[in-house]
Amino acid sequence: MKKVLFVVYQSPAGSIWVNEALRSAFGMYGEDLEPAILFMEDAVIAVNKNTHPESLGCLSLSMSFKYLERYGTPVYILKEDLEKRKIKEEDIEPAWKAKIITKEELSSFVHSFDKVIIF
Amino acid sequence: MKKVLFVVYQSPAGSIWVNEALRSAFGMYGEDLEPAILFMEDAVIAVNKNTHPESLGCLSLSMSFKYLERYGTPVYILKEDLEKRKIKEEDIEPAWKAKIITKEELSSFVHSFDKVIIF
Amino acid sequence: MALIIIKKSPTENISKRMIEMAIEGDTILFVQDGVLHAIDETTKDLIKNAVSVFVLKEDLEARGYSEDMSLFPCVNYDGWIELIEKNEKIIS
Amino acid sequence: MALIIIKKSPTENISKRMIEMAIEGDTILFVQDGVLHAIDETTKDLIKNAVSVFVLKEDLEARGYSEDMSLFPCVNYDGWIELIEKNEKIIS
Amino acid sequence: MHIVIQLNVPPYTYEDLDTAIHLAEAALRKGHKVSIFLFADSVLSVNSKVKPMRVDRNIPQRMQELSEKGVEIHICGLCAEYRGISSDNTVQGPKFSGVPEMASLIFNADRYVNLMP
Amino acid sequence: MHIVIQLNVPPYTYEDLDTAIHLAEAALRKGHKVSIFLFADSVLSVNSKVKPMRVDRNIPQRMQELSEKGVEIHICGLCAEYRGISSDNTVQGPKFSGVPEMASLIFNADRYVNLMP
Repeated sequence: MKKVLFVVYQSPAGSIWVNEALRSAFGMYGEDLEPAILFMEDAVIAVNKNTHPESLGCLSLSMSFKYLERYGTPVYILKEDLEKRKIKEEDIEPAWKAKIITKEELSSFVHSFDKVIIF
Repeated sequence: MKKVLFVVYQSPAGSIWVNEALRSAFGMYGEDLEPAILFMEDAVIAVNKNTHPESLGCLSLSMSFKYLERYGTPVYILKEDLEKRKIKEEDIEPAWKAKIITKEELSSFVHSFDKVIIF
Repeated sequence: MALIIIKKSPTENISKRMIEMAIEGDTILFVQDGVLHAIDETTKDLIKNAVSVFVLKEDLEARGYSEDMSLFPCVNYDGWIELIEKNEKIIS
Repeated sequence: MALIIIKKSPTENISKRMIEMAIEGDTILFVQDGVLHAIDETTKDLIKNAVSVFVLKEDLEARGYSEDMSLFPCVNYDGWIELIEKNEKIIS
Repeated sequence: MHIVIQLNVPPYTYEDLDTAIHLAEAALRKGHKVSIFLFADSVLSVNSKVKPMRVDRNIPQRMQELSEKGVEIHICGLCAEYRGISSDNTVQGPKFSGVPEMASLIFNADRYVNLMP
Repeated sequence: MHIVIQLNVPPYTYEDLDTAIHLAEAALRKGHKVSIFLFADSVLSVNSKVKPMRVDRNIPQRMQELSEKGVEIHICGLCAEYRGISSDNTVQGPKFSGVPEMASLIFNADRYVNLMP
């Protein structure tokens, strides 16, 4: 079973990449692949329950997040990036069981995957 | 006579913005407008005579630069950005009579224009 | 007096360079991912005296932040238009 | 062992974050505006021990720099393919 | 007042078209004249062949509606040719122009707002 | 070896298509099988209606030539619909696919190179 990490780093309200990375990740279940998502830099804004791009008329994140829960895709979030953007752990949807990793763990974490695709 | 400053900040080999900003600037001569160009950040790479995006198969800067000389459009370049990217004054085409401005002068410089458009 | 509209995130250098362009009497408006400057204390160090700073409420809230988390006062789109009306010189 | 391909300029945070992802035995290849890391001494401080670093010659030269100005050795497109052949794990 | 908004990046991928639509509507409500200049990849926002998902907004349609409300929409012609956009596949309203019209807008309009790339 | 290159940003505006074309050609010269996966705005690179200036390269034509040389070019279908791209306006060779094909390429190919947005 190959493990594939999708990394998102751009803001979820200013750009489509969070939705596109999640959509790509879910596609992996059609093969013998095990996807996971890492939110870093501005993309951590996506994990805040209060974030609503649809209030700008943009595409909502809710459809992607519904599938995230349904599939139980593992979610990882970079601690320092959350802190810098003032997002607290209680702002994150508990159903995701997101794992918070530190900057120090980042390099060994990304190396635990067979493929790493950055969006 | 309204003065219009076109600021470019992105790399001329990785993106089209230097060519697009120059093309826009030349269009100003059709009206009673006085254009000027400021190169800052990675865009300063464009002023280096040794830069050749066409060697990658990309659109050359030479057509834009030919018009720059023909029209005598004023060219300004940020000193600190040149230095950071190891570009020497002798690497710059002398025919442009480019003026090198410092980071400290930047804010008063941009305020000497009626319109400032950043590409 | 100019209105400087900043749409880029603090993760991109150019956004800081645009903040530094402001002089006394200018107004800075943070929009799009530029609103992230408004929840980052280091932004204050970049802003000169007598520069007014505003944040587009819609873009701030869409990114999960309430007005009281912002270091600077908010305006809505109508307020943005008012800033445009007031400033003939726009840097953006 | 992984090949990390970095295409973004030092003006964007993510490029530094990708340099930090490298561990012993990894190879970093700078391409596109990423080659600007190769003329910036501060890059060396970000690179860990036993990480190999290469620069795509075509992208470096197109931006006005000769090979001898680069802090790291160059490869051409054929060399890039060789790095791809050698590294099953690619971070990009 | 005549307010111009210049756009440079592609619709959907980034937020600029959405920002511009909201800003134009706010300006119209206040009685201003609004023009939009579509430059570089932003010309894709008036492509009539765009088919967004049902749950998503239809940006080309929103642009046509803005045009019906009196917003003048200019398409940079050379940018359009580079992106396969012609009169065959644009929504009704926007017109093809170019850098001379950009100059004319900069010269004649009261305000020029650029959303940089 | 089977090498896949994924692209995400628009042609001409940024360098990625040029990078990918050079890289694909180098891989072909070494006898590798090459596939290109066009995602997001990179789907514009196979638009047959693109008309670049004469002094500039014709990227859609270059893509068709790559395809003739045996490079498999995949277009993300949903991305294409969002950008007005359909079988009516694509060069010959590339085929419409989607995320399932992306998964299949990731699973089956030897190498997967992404040029991030």
